[in-house]
Amino acid sequence: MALVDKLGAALDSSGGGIILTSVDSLADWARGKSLWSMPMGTACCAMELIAASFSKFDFDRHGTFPRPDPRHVDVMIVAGTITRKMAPAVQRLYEQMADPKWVIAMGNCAVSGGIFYYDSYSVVRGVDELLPVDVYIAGCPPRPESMQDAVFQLREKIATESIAPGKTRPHEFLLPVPGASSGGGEAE
Amino acid sequence: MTGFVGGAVYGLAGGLVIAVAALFGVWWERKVSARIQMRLGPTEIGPAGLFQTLADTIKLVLKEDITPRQVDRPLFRMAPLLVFTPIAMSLVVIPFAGGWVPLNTSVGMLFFVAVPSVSVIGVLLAGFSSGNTYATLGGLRGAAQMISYELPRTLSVLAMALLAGSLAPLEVMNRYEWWWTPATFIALIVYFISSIAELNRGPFDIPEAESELVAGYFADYSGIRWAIFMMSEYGGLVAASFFGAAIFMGGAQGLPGVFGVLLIFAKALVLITLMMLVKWTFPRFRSDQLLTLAWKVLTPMALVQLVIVGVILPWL
Amino acid sequence: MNINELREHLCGQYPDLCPLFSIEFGDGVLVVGCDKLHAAASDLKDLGFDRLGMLTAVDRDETFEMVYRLTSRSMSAGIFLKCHVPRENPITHSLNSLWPAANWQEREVYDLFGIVFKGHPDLRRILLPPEWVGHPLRKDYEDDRMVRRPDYI
Amino acid sequence: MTLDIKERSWTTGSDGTPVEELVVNVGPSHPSTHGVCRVIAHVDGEVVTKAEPVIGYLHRGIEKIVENRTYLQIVPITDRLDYVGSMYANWAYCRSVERLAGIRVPERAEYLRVITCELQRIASHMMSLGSTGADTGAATMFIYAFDVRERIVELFEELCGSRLTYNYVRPGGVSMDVPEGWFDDILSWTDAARNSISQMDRLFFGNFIARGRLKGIGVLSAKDAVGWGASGPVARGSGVNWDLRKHDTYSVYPRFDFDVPVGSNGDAYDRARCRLFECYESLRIVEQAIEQIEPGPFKADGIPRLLAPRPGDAYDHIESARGSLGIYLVSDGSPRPYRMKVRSPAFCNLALLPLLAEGHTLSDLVIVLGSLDPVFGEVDR
Amino acid sequence: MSFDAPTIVQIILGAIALLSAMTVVLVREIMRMAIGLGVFLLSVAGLFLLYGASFLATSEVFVYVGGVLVLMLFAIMLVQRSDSGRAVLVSRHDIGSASVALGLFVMLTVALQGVSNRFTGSAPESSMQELSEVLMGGRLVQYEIAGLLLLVALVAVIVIAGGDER
Repeated sequence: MALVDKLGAALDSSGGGIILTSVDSLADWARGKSLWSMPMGTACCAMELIAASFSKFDFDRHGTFPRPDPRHVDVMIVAGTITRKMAPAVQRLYEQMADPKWVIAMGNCAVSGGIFYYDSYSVVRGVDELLPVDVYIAGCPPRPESMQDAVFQLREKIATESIAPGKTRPHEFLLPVPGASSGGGEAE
Repeated sequence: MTGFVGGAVYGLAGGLVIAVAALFGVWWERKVSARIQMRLGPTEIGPAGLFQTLADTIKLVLKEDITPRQVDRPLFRMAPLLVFTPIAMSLVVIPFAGGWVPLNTSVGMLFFVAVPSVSVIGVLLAGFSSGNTYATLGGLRGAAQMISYELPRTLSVLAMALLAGSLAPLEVMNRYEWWWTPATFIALIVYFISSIAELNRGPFDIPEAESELVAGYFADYSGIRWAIFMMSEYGGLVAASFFGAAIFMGGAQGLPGVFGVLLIFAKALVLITLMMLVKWTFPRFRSDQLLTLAWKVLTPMALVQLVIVGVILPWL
Repeated sequence: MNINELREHLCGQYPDLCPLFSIEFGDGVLVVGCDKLHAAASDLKDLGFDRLGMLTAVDRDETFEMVYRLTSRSMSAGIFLKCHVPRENPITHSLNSLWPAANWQEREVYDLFGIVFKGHPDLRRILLPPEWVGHPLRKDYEDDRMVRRPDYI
Repeated sequence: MTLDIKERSWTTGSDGTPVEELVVNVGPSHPSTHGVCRVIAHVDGEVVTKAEPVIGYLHRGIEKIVENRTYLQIVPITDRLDYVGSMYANWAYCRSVERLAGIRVPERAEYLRVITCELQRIASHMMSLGSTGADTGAATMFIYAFDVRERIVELFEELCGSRLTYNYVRPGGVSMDVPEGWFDDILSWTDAARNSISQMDRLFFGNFIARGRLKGIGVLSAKDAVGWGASGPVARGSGVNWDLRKHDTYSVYPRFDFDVPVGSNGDAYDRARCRLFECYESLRIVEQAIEQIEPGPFKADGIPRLLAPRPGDAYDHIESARGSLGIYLVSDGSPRPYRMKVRSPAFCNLALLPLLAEGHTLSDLVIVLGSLDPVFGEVDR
Repeated sequence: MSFDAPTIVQIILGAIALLSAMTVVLVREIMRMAIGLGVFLLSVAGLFLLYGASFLATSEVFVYVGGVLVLMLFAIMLVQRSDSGRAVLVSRHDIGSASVALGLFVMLTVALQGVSNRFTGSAPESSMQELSEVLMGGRLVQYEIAGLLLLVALVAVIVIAGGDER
């Protein structure tokens, strides 16, 4: 358990509601605005992922820049087909990331296996068989703009999180999200 | 006891200065590199994305601090501090304004080149204790590099000491005359290159070579410990630039008070920006090319500069 | 060099290979017995086919058809060399000594078809993990994890 | 092979004494493996004594999948083979199908194929040159190269609506004619492209550090290049003058005036320079093709939706950005191919890695791998 | 003796020096031993600084910590093997070395008995100046000869070490 979780638990149990709320909003602001990504680019989508952080699309504007080291990043972007041979490596890299961590499944292959869903003996049908995925982007491959949208969606998801374990925060979503009520309180 | 309290206050203030300088430095680096690469860089938070690095820092502080199982725990935890502390200490001898320096010692220049060399131990320890092949290689490369570049760096500073007849940075700055810069231009170049190498920045970022060793000696650090490594890199950048501005370029000399501070700041900013331009333009050296450069090019250059100064000196 | 010139050239140099030569889809095909494959390949190499372009196998029910595509830079021509390996005991000779290019391609055929190459220096699985069971490009390969596509065409 | 390897091992040195060596695992997810390659490098100090590439991390079983697809349905799957240059696999596959089914392609379609594929060659080489820069630590070079690539990608998007997986070349022709003004767009861009490429040339290859990093690294002799089946810029960098467009010519290539850049030393520098000069040649071809192209049908008439060629096998190859890309198709008379084999140039080129990397430092291993320019969609299939 | 700031610092630094010296002697793990040595050298440098010998302190940091110790660490890292655990130092000469150290300590204490009273607590500020005047002035010849000797030794070491290669 990370130190910050302990702090969150202590604040939560001591009833320091106001302090917890302000720490939470600071934490969510910082986490949402500085989503460093681990480009887990395996196939075609990796090309669009590269394009996303270069001149024309420039993800650095949103504070998202790629770092190859899993220890330094917040979000793993799985871009491309994951095969059975690759799966242990992906899982290990995910485990090496420091909490809090998120996963974006980019492209149909990472979402479901895509064009290789049928008849393939070696493709993992969706990276969610291996990791908890936060945002899915469809497309084969998705355009860099969809990646941008995924970062914004992830920010909204982060805005509902609290540093106290098991708590969520109220958040007004830009678009209706199924299953996510805007009320705060205990997560189920 | 007042000296003590003053020291403590100065220490805290120095730490704060480094933190702020690092925040600004990272932001500036991201902006400069973005402009070189036809991008915008951070724009979203604050004016021109100025608070982007603040968000990054808060996030890093709040992140889980992983200590992997295979590491040597005490050494692993000690290493970032061993890198950071010497670099923070080296700030005390830099004259930030005309007539004022935090610690006015007669061996200030020697102090400045000697104390940061202790951070090599931190680099080696980080590489060793991580128990990871990338980190081990990065640590070894870093140590070899930093030891090699200490010599030309010291020699280049020595040329200025010889010219000014003093090892106290404040004295050197006060005695500065405009023709010193052209006369010691070689020393400035040697100092500039070897400072970049000493800080493990591109094109000398061999210990952390992203395309080879992923992140090198700090590959296994996360959260705040990694932030300390980054902070020492940018703190070192700031220290090296201010020292270079003060010693080789006259620093705050010529303008009184606050204007002097602004002057030295501007000169240091020029050096910092130059370092960033170099980093984002050049490819990385290979370790053997790096050592060749240190021993076969920079060291002889520094010696030539010493001879030049020695020839000039009797005419003064 | 067009295909008829190639045939004449081949027949002139190596009369014993001549009857095995045929033309399919505009390409020369030479079908030999697998025991003579190495010798035939060596002859063709001497003839000027200096590159082993492609090496693969096709599952033909009772046998595996080994297909070698040789190309010649000097003649600007290509030729197929084929032989049939029995399915029960799929062992054939490696061409690694003639062309090192066969090294990885034979490993791939071993991996996906299970054909063993005698004389190969390092015959291991290359594409699939070593603990994989079966050889997927065989027509009778079964895998529970494989979802067959619904047959709507 | 599991992910865990023993990090230290003992071998015998050249003088018979036991030498302890470090085993460095590079990949499968590593910033400079250009995908999901893994190299197990045995290093003595910094010098690589043995480098063993482990591939197959992107093996999706395409050759099995296509056995259950109709001939037309396979075209989009070939896009995913070489995802840096999707047009080539489209074209090579279509040529094989056309040979098998005896389809004649209209002239305009051939020209359109040449134009798109030559643009694709520039795009693909830009990726390769850029990553050569990134491998040596010059990230800015990568971004400049990608900027040129981005413009080509936009042109393709105008043409067929997709940025990466084009599905443009179809059996019998191409999927659609060019939009209005597309040729003018290209012609107004070519000069800017020449400028950008020569700017990159000066920025990167003019730099003494880059020369020092690339020259003499991974030297491949012409004999080895032929024997190991290397093709494309990897073979040409070693002085093997072998370009299918010129020497085993196909399509309308004989009508164009272009040169084949050939290196002499066979090191990483020559390979990269070959790629750079090929970009200029491709621009020349594109300009000539646009000059020569005439209106007409862009697709052969009377091609059934469900192709069922007569039984037999056919092989055809084209010069892709990575070398000779061949597709071997076996038909049994049904609407689905009985077997398809992709002769992938990157696979054959990558086999050279152990040979080339030995004796160089770990930093050079990355450069050698980059100079072979593997695309793992094609290597692993 | 009054407990003013310098005295407290002196005591603290002395304690650190003593503790780290004991670490060097008692710890069996070679890496931690080297770190202990580093801390010892740094605290001694701190003591020098406290007594006003700033040049000596800086030189100590420069030469011993930045140079010698780093080379030691370098060597340790190169020979260290992970499959046999961390490199551990085993000595069979504990008692012998302890007695030698004790003897040295007693000898130094006796020898320095008379000198310690002459300490004024701080060196003159211009210690740099005087040092350079001594080295570059009256004792220049001796200084140069010593330097030449060291150079010859260095060359000899290189020749001996690299002699049997090829």
